[in-house]
Amino acid sequence: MSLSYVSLLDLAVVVVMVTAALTLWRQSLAAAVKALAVQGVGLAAVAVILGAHRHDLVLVGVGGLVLVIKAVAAPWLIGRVVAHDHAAREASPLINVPASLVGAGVLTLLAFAATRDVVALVGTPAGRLIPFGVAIVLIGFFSMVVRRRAVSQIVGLLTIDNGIALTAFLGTSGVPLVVELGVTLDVLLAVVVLQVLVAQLQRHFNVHDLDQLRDLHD
Amino acid sequence: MTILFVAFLACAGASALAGALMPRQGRVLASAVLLIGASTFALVLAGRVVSTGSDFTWSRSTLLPLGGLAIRLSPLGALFVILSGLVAAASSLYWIGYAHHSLNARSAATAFCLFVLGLLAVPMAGNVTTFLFAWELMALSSLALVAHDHARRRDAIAAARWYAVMTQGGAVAITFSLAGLAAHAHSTSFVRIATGATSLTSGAASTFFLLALVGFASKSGAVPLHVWLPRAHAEAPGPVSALMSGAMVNLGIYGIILVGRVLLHGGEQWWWLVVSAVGGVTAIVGALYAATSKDVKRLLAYSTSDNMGLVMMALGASGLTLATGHPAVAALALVTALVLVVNHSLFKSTLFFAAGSVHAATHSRNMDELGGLARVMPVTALTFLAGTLAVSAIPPLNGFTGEWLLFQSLLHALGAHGVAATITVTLAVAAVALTGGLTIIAFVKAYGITFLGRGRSASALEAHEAGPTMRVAASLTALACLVTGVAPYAVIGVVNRALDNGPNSPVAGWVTLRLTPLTGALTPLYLSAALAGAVILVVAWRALVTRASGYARVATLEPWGSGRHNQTARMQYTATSFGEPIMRVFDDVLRPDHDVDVSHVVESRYYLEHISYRSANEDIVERALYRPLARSLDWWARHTRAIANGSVHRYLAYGLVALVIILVVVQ
Amino acid sequence: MTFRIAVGALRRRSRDAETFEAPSTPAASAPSLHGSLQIRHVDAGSCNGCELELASAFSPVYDAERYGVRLVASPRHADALIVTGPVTHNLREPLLKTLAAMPEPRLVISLGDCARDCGEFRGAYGVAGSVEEIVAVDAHIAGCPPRPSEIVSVLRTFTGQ
Amino acid sequence: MTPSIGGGVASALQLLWVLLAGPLALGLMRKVRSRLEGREGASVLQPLRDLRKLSTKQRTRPTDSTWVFAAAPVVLVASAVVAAAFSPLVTLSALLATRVDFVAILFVLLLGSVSLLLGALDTGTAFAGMGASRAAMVGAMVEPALLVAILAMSLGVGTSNLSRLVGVGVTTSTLAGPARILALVSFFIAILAETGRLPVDNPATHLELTMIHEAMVLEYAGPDLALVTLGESARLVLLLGLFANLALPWGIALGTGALALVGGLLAVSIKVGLVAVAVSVFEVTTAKIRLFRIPELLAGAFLLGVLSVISAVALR
Amino acid sequence: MILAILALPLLAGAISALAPWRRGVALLGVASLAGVLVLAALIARASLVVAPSALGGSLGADPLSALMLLVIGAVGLLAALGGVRYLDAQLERGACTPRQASLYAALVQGFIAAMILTVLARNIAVMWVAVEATTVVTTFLVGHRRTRGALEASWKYIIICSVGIALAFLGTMLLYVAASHGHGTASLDWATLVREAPHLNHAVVRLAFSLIVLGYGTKVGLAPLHSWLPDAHSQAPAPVSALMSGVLLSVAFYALLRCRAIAVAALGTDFVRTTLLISGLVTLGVAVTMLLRQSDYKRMLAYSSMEHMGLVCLAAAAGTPLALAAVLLHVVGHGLAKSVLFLTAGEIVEADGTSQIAGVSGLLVRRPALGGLFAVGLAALVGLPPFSLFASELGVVRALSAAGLAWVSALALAALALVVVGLSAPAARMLLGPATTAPQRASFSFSVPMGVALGALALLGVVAWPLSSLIHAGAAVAL
Repeated sequence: MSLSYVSLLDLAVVVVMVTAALTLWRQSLAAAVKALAVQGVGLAAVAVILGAHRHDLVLVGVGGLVLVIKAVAAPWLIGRVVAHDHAAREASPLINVPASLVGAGVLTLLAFAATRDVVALVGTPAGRLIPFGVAIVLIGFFSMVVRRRAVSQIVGLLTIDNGIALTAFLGTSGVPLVVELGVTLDVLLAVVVLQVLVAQLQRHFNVHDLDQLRDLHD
Repeated sequence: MTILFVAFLACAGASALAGALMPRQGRVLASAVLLIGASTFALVLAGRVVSTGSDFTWSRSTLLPLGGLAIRLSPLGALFVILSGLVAAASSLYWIGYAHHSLNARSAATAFCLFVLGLLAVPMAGNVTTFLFAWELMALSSLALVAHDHARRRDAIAAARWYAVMTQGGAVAITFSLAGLAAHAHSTSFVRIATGATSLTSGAASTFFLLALVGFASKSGAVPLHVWLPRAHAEAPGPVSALMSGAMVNLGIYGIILVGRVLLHGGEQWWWLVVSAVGGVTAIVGALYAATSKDVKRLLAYSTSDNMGLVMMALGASGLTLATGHPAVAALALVTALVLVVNHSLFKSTLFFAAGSVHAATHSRNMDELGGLARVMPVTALTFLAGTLAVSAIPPLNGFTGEWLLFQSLLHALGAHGVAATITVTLAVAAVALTGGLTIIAFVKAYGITFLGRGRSASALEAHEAGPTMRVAASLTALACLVTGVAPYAVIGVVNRALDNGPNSPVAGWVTLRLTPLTGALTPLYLSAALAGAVILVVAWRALVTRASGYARVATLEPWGSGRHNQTARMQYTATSFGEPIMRVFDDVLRPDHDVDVSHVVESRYYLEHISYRSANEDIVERALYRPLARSLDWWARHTRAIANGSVHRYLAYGLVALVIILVVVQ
Repeated sequence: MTFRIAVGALRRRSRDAETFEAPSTPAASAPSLHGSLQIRHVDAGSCNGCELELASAFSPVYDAERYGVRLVASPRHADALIVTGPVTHNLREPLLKTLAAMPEPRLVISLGDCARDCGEFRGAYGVAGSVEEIVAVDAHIAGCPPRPSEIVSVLRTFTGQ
Repeated sequence: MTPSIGGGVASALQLLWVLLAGPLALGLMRKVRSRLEGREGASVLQPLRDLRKLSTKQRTRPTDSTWVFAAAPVVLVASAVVAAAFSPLVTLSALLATRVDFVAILFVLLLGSVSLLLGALDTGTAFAGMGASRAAMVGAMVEPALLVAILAMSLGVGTSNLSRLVGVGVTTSTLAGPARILALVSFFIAILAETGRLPVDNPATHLELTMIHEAMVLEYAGPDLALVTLGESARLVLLLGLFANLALPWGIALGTGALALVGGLLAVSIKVGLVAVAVSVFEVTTAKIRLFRIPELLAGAFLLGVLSVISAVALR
Repeated sequence: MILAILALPLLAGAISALAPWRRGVALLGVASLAGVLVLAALIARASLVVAPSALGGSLGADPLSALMLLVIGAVGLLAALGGVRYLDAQLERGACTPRQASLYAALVQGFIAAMILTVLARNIAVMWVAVEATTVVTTFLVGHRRTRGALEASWKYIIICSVGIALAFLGTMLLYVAASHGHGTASLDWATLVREAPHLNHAVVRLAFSLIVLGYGTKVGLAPLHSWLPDAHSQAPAPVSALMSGVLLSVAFYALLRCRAIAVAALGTDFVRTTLLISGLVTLGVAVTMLLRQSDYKRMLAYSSMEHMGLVCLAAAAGTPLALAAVLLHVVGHGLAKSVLFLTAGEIVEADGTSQIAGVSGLLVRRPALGGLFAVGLAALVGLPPFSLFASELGVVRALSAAGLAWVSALALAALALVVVGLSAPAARMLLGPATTAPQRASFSFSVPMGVALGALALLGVVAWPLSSLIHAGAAVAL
């Protein structure tokens, strides 16, 4: 039981990690959104597995909430934007894909190095996976820096958020529900707002590439 | 005494309110009368402090958040309150008349009242918070007044900018110094700071002193921090210039004494060498630019710098001799410094009153366009003449005693051993002397070109005498110059009390000033009487021979112009030409820009169509120091624009880099 | 070397006073000058012959200064105005102005024949007239040009030395 | 020391002496100059004759002048005689001798200079303005040299009181230290410049453009001109007298006895006469320097003063 | 009371959103903010005795929170008054539809509510949620004018702030991780955390606090994630800029202060001090640099906000009672001054049609009221008396010197001097000089409230009593 719990948990976390890497890897925006959906599923799985392991129904419920919001609602919202976009590709990121992936690797190593104390403090099988959460945060951040498309940045932002959620799930015995609800709601609202903004930018000002948005500067 | 203080505060506050709320009609009159009241209360309060020799204290912790309001008027501070009060009362009186020309708007009236309040409050402050509050209030309100003429004069805008930046820079230095001292003493009270300062390390004390010096000396117009002063004092409206030059600059000196002598107990020898050297350079630079200036108020402003330089030399000599163990000389030099301050206040406010009247009457400050005003503005001219003689240290006006005391101080300070001291003091004497000569050039020019001869422009010819209150204010201060010149002990006595010199005053005597225990004596009273007697005798002789000659009437003849056909007023020497020899002598220092533009007639090179001559005499310090500084700041600002180049990726990258650094470092 | 020249100069003397006429009694109208005469010179259009002689009169040889006469720069300082040459149109006004600029009592002395009757230049287009025709003259020194000694003797009549 | 009758007599004597000796010194100097130029020259008494004549003439004033123009000659003379009355010329015990010092005398004289400058500017003519401008410049350059020289002399004695400065040479024979000699040379150059003598200014020039001092007084006539001349000459003998007494104090009266006063009078007259002759000889052998070389000359005088101060401190 | 102050704007917001647009909706907003201000005053009074709380202690107002409520209420009221004018102008010009006007009114109320929740929340995660909510709510406000620039600013705003605030959440979660494995009960309650702090794992708290400084620092406007600030402030409608600059930054800083207290309790002062010093100094440096040669006056005001936040950050680094009292006084003063300045700047833009400094001149003559308000506001902003920013800046400097950080106070003072260098040119350019058009009076509905605000600011700088005890009590809480 415990072995399968650990391996299931490992599997779910690896899914989240790999999808995070995928968002950096694939140039197609549609693919990135799909990866995000899968990531949401993975995250939900982590919550459910942990909840089941700790007999914490609230956590299982949170998993469900995550599934709905992050695996379904958010990707759907972003997907709508992508669908309207004719050339939905990240054609030329600021740093090319191989270099980005190397960068992501370095950041992952950094995450492992940086979270040694946290891992040591937590000391549970789940806790040992915390570095992945931090790594995902870094990768998401990194993709926001190097990707030119608005949608890519939204994906990156959600990736960061997922990374933090992962860290929270793994590191604590469950965040209070009210907090979790609030956080999730915030994320959803943020995605809605971002989606509306992207739509407006595309429709009214024909802005697709974020580097077109450089009117405000000193 | 509390009642006096409260009455002072109430009057000052009421005057500001009157300025802010009253309708145009009677606004200035009400404000000015209330200000005169406030000044009077402050004067009486300060007078009682000086006469009793005990501090007046008043504090409220509920006022001024985080620091509390604390008033502690010491006899020394009281001397400065008296000065500020006298100048403020005279300026307010002057303002009533001046307001017919300008300076009558709501904002200006309020600022004027707040300025006076600040001037009177600074020397009353008993803790750091109160001091800086009053100091900055003074700066802010005077800034508003300097910018007063902005809609008409571009120079006023430049002046306001320079003033804003320099005064804030100075305030920052002072704040650092006082905050540091307060932190060391665990109290903002000056009394506690003075006790606590004995345990300061030499380095810390020196740092605090030098920074305070930067701030205070800048307020007093010390080179190289003076560049704002000739602009601001010149651009400010008449009564404000008088307040700035007659009262505000004094507070810089007060600050140096407060920090250097009261809070830090005299400190080290080299501090005062620095003060002396700065004073010497200031005096010479100020006098040079005064001598070559053609704007009468700018000239007066540079002369303010010059005089503050002399004060600093005396202060330096005092500190120097105190540190080397010659308390008698130190006491004499300190008295000298304060006497110089008092004298300067009196004659400089007179001069600025008169110059303000000229400006109001002719709308010009360019002496090249003035002339002959003594005939149309006789009272103003007479007051300016009194100021001229006083600032030139000519007996029987008050500047003479100051100069004499300064010479005595420096002479006796040479007794202080040490090569550095000897050289500094010798150079100081030379600086004093050179400054004296240049001052005479400057003021003979100022009076001669502006008031004597014939009018050089229509505005000068159409000028009218200033209003009655303006004349009275200028006459009162001019009279004060004469009285304190004939009976300098009126000033020295107060200074002695303010310094708590006790029975062994370094200089005393109503009829004859005697130095004790040093040797030296002067009797301005008898000298003045002798001069007056001699003048009467000579006039009588002239009247006698004139009667005997049979030509009772003085023939009024056209000025001798070598018989040329048409001799015009424009052929007179101008301010520019009057100062030209000095400009040439000091060419290497002043580095003026000359621009001669000659165009010939087509037919022959020997005939000229017209010649235009321009000369700009920009402050060398401004050019050599501040221009490059401004350029480098500008360079920095231009090359850092890329920080915010508009790219959201770059912005996010800043965060990522910071995050990575955190992850790497925080382990 | 300059000093040696100076010492040499000490031995030289001006021409003896006896070679000139003794001072005659001054003109009746002349004011008492107490032995002091300051002169302002105006060249109203002279050929410069008179100027040379006038300069000679103050040279070390004739040395009019020893009798209390001095040339001055400002008419305000002068007791007498010496005018040379016929008065040209251009200098008519300056002449009048110079005279007007002198304090009372003042003398006008015309020097040379041209000053009296315009001499060679009478009727020339640039000439306004003789000095007498322009201003009242108190004394005249004749000659074309007058000798320095004559100039000195006339001046001596005014200083009384 | 309270003002005494003897002191009063002495002061009156000194006052009259400068008024009389001034014109005579001018005459003497002109005489010497004439003789050196190979001329007979005017009588030594000629300046007195000039003054007498001027006093009988009309006064004039330029059209737009004010009272300043008329007051300037009066103040010039008054300042000179006041300075003379309280200086140690004939005796060390003149009125107020202990209460008036070198600096005070200097500034009293300055009153005269300034009033003359203002009087010049009041005429409204180009020449007078030019003269005032140049005179002011020279004055500004002279003052440092003068004051430093005074400082140097005062250092050795510990006071700037003139009677003490002169008296220290009489009572002790420690007169001619290097400091004092340097200071006196500096002082002498300053006097030449201050009184408008060659090589700084040519008092006999007729050309307005080369004038310094003369240009300022071009507008004065009659009694006013007499006052100007009187004042100028009084200043000259006062300064020469001070120089002479500082350099060679012997013969000056210590008290105010009649005999002592007569002796002092003779002594100072002889000394000033000698110095005046010396100045005159010097003037003949030198040319006027260009206006803008004057600062160099005075800077030299100033340097001597500084050297003097340093040697005074170093040798103390 | 606690619930009322939270419910009031929420209710007003709901009404605004649902009811059809009429002018009363905007006035409702004013009424709601006036209510908030009154309630805040009542809460402040109560908090000095016993901190009022609600919902079983999950919401509560200690003096620190109460002070922030006052700031929110005061600045909010000014902004609501400005909002009425803004919407009037927009509707009149046809630049926005009634629907958008309603949305604006509702979002402003939501914004206020979110900020109130931030300061009332006792749970630091809830506090975080509320801060994040302000971001989401204000995005549309920033982009309300729907110009390309406004949308660009909104985008940068939400992206950068979301990332930053996410990092703060990571930090908060790490704190929670540390708390979960400490000695006591795992809790996100602030008071509990402070109490338990000495037992927390140092390494984790260090990491957490660093992330929190970086994260909340984003919303405070601290470098390096500050770049949204000038863009958003310059593009947002003036009342929104006023709210954001006047209170949002301070509210975010309040969150930082709360976390600082935990970190100090856990780690002692050294690490916290270093972190905040670096942050504050870099921010000051950037702000001052960008203030020199600034060409847009709204951006100028924005950078000035950064400068003030940097200063406040340095004071927090000093962390003495005097320093924290100065921080709180400064927050109040800056809120008032900056909101007046932004609202005035909005009026200037409205009048002259440009936010370029070069495009405005002679304001003091042309529009004496506007120019005067702007001038006085700037004077207050650079820390001149009698305005309270003088007292607080002096307090900061004194506290830094007393904390042995004299070099920091020297740098801070140098920065303040340079700020004057930077501000003097635009001020002279815009305010001074001859008038190009005839003088115009400003409407009383604008100048009176602004004048009152500046008057209050001056009063605060002279008379300590209305806020003094609250400030000192608040400082004691934050210690």
